[in-house]
Amino acid sequence: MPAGSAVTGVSWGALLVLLPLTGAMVCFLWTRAARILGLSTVIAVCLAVAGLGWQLLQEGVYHHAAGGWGAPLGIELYADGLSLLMLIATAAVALAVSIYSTGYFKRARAIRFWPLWLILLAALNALFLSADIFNLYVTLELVGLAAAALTALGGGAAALRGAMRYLLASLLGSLSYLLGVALLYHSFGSVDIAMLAARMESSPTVWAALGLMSAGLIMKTALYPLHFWLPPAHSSAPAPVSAVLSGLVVKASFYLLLRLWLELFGSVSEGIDNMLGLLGSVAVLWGSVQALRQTRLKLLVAYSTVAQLGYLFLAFPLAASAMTAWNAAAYLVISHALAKAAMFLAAGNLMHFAGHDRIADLDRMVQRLPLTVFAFALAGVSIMGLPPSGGFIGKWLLLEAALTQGRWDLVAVVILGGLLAAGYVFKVLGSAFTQAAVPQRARRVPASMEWPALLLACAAIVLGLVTLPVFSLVTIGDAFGVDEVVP
Amino acid sequence: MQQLYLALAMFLLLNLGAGLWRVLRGPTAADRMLAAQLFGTTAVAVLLLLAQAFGEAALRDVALVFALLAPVTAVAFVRRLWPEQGNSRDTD
Amino acid sequence: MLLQSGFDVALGLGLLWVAWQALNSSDLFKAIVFFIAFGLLMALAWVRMDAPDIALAEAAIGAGVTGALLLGALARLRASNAGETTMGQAGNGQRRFMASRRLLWIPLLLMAAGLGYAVLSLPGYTPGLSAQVAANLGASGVSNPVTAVLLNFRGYDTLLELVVLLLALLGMWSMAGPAPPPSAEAAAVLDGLSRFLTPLVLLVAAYLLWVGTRAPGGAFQAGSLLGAAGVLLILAGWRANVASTALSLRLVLTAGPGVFVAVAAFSLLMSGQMLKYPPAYAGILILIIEIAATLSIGLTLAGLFLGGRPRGERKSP
Amino acid sequence: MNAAVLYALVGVGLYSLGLYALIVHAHLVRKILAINVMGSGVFLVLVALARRGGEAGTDAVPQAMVITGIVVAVSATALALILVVKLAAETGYATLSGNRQE
Repeated sequence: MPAGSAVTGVSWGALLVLLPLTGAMVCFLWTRAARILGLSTVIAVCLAVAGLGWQLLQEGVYHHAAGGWGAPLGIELYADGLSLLMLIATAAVALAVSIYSTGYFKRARAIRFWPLWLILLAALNALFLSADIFNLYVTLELVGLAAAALTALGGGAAALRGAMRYLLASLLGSLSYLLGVALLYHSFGSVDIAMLAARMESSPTVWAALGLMSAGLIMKTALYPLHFWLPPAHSSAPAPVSAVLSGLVVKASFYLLLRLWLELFGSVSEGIDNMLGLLGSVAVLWGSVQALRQTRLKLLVAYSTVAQLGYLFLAFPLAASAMTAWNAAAYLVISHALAKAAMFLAAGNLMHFAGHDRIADLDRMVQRLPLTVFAFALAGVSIMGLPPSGGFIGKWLLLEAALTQGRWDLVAVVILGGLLAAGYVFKVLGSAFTQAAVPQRARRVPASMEWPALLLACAAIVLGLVTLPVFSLVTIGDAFGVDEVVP
Repeated sequence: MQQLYLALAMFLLLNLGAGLWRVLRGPTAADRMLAAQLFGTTAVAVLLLLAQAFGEAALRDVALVFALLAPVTAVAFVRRLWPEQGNSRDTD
Repeated sequence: MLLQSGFDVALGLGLLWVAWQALNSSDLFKAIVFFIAFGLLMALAWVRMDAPDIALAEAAIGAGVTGALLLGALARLRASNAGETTMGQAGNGQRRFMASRRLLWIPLLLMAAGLGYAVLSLPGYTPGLSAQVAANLGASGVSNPVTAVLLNFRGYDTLLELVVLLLALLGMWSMAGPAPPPSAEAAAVLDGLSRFLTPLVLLVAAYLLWVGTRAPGGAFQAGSLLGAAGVLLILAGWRANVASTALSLRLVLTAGPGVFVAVAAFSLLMSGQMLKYPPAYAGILILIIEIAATLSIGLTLAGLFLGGRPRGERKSP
Repeated sequence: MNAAVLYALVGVGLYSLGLYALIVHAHLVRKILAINVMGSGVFLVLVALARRGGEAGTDAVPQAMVITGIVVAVSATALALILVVKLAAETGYATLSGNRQE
């Protein structure tokens, strides 16, 4: 038996859920070894993602009928290129965050962190792999509760308040989504995405479901004006948790929105896409301006997330040149995941080192923590959209789609958003180079906290150099439903 | 016969309204809690009547669960809230 | 027929009215009592919709655990002077802001009307999945269709849902610190009541678990009853003599999801599909999972009511 | 209009009432009650609509989904309540805006 078939014979997708769940429970049971067990679980998950990738390249899309029943009675797991891309980004961020956490969380907090974090990882993987809209509801709740619990891990009034706000927003979002699921189930008698897509036809009930599900997911993705919960939650959580929240958790609901839009509602949603584009534009400009006005580093980075999430929604009104627009969205999702996680980890290092995150008082950080500042700068390059980063490719594709359709308003938004991003990134870097008025105490930052940030930032840059493999990956299973030639 | 059971259930449902009135008016927390307890008892009766009317045995299990668990909230009230506010009038 | 419609209309209006009171009563305690009453009416509504399984779950969780959770939280809020409504604390500006938000009912009424229209305009009756459930019930290992869906056809959902429950407890432990100390010694009546009631509740839980394979009932209902028994014992001042780190406690907490994951992994290994049971063993596998799940659910719910990590050193009668 | 549609409409009503209360009230326990009422409304829609074909149409799938949903709701409620309790112990307020330090 050749090595290839041994790899493709395993059901990697199911393992991607079961492995971290097992890891979480084992960490909970055997607290003394939580750190090493947790880290090994994450490494195992990375290997499983590699296995799934190999499987997809060999055999095309992945199907798994949980329970052996298959749709519509049972739950189907499904992975195509788009899911794989999300899983890879998740695994990459998860690995970096896990290594970072070994240094960041000390004993008592580490015991609490690892089980929660592994459950969150399992929930994210389950979400990216599910093809069943009710099962997706359960994974959404799992993601939301785990993320809220992790946010509160920091302790203190700000973190508790941020976690509470996030929990309420998240529950509201999932309940709206569930009401939509109820309407769809009773319209078409199934909760399997593929079956629903085949039976989909426009009706008032379907519009209501579309509105409810989109509104719920938009709330969870924090698109302006439903972003109010994001800055407090993302800025008050512990650094590795912030990285996961901004890098992955908001992307999960965006991914789901994209899936539903592409497969279910694409045919019935005339006109709404322009509204999403408008909200996205406002989010880009407003979020960037807010970021520019912040005096706290973590709040700045959190508002930057609000702005960058806005870019994702610019793809919707440009869907006429589908391949370019959706590729742009996919590229922005993963490059932002890597870059923003790197930024939050770097911010966490600066905070750990100086004991505060006031931007103006970042006392000559570039000499004291060169690796961290370099990581922040590299991540900033991708956030700004400068070549050769992943962010550059995403924004370039957006510009290209906007230009071919003559959408000058969106062109202006993309360019202006980039300039504003440059403004807030340089605001931080500028302070990092100058001497602060007050000399400060400093704490050593272990290498296990500096390198993950740098490697993630490098990955965000390298993403700009491997465009063709990424594009060919996304075409597996034809998630975007178009046969255009890759640009 | 079914009609009779249903009529009785309907009557008890309206009785619940009377209990709700007591919850609404109070005036003390203990009044409200006791009304809610009475409420539980009535619900048990409604469930038993419906079980009889529709020949659905499982409803008796539901009634059983209600009857068994009714004390739990009452005890929670007495043990956790009574000492400070049981007799005092609420801010209405 | 007329009587049935009358019953339904009265119940529906009652639900809306009680919900309104639960949400808008000026006094928080009153709101919670109305919410408990709301759970009761919901159980009656489930009965009217031929869903005795849900009625059981609603009765067990709503009457037992949720009410106790809310009252317990209210007591702790009062202890930190935060149990009142905010109106008293809010300044004038805050009040004006609230008043402007009350205009919100206009768009919400429009939304409700739109949703109502969507419900009314549903394209003709779709049979759903009842036919598939009936056709495959024989191979599922149980004869109660709801249990078959929960533990066989859509067992993956249930697996994740047990993880949600565990997650809630983990989240609570991670932020709450040790549980508040037990209140004063229970009076003789309460002590007697808990001694008398607990075995009964346990017995009914066992019955519901056993009957769940062929009639309404099952792991969730039984687990919620166990949880309610735990709540009662906690209220009576009873504490298990375990440190929060006790392995046996954590083993029981993870038993449900743990056994489920183990079955999933084993079936993945044997048949290549997770949670695919061989028909001959489906019944026994479901029973094993249900027993483990019942224990976990019960202990988790009781733990959630405890409001913190169990204390290790305290000893009680 | 048959009973199924009636209960579905009640479910929509509960969802809307809950949403109103969730936005209007500042006290976090009220917000949690609101979320629970909204959830009950959604569950009601999910199960009630399965019966609009008449007495014959008992569909076990939405019923199982609702049982899953109830357990999820209880977990979320418990987690939210402990957050409120901790927040009140920390700040003295059970609201998101109330604030003593800043």
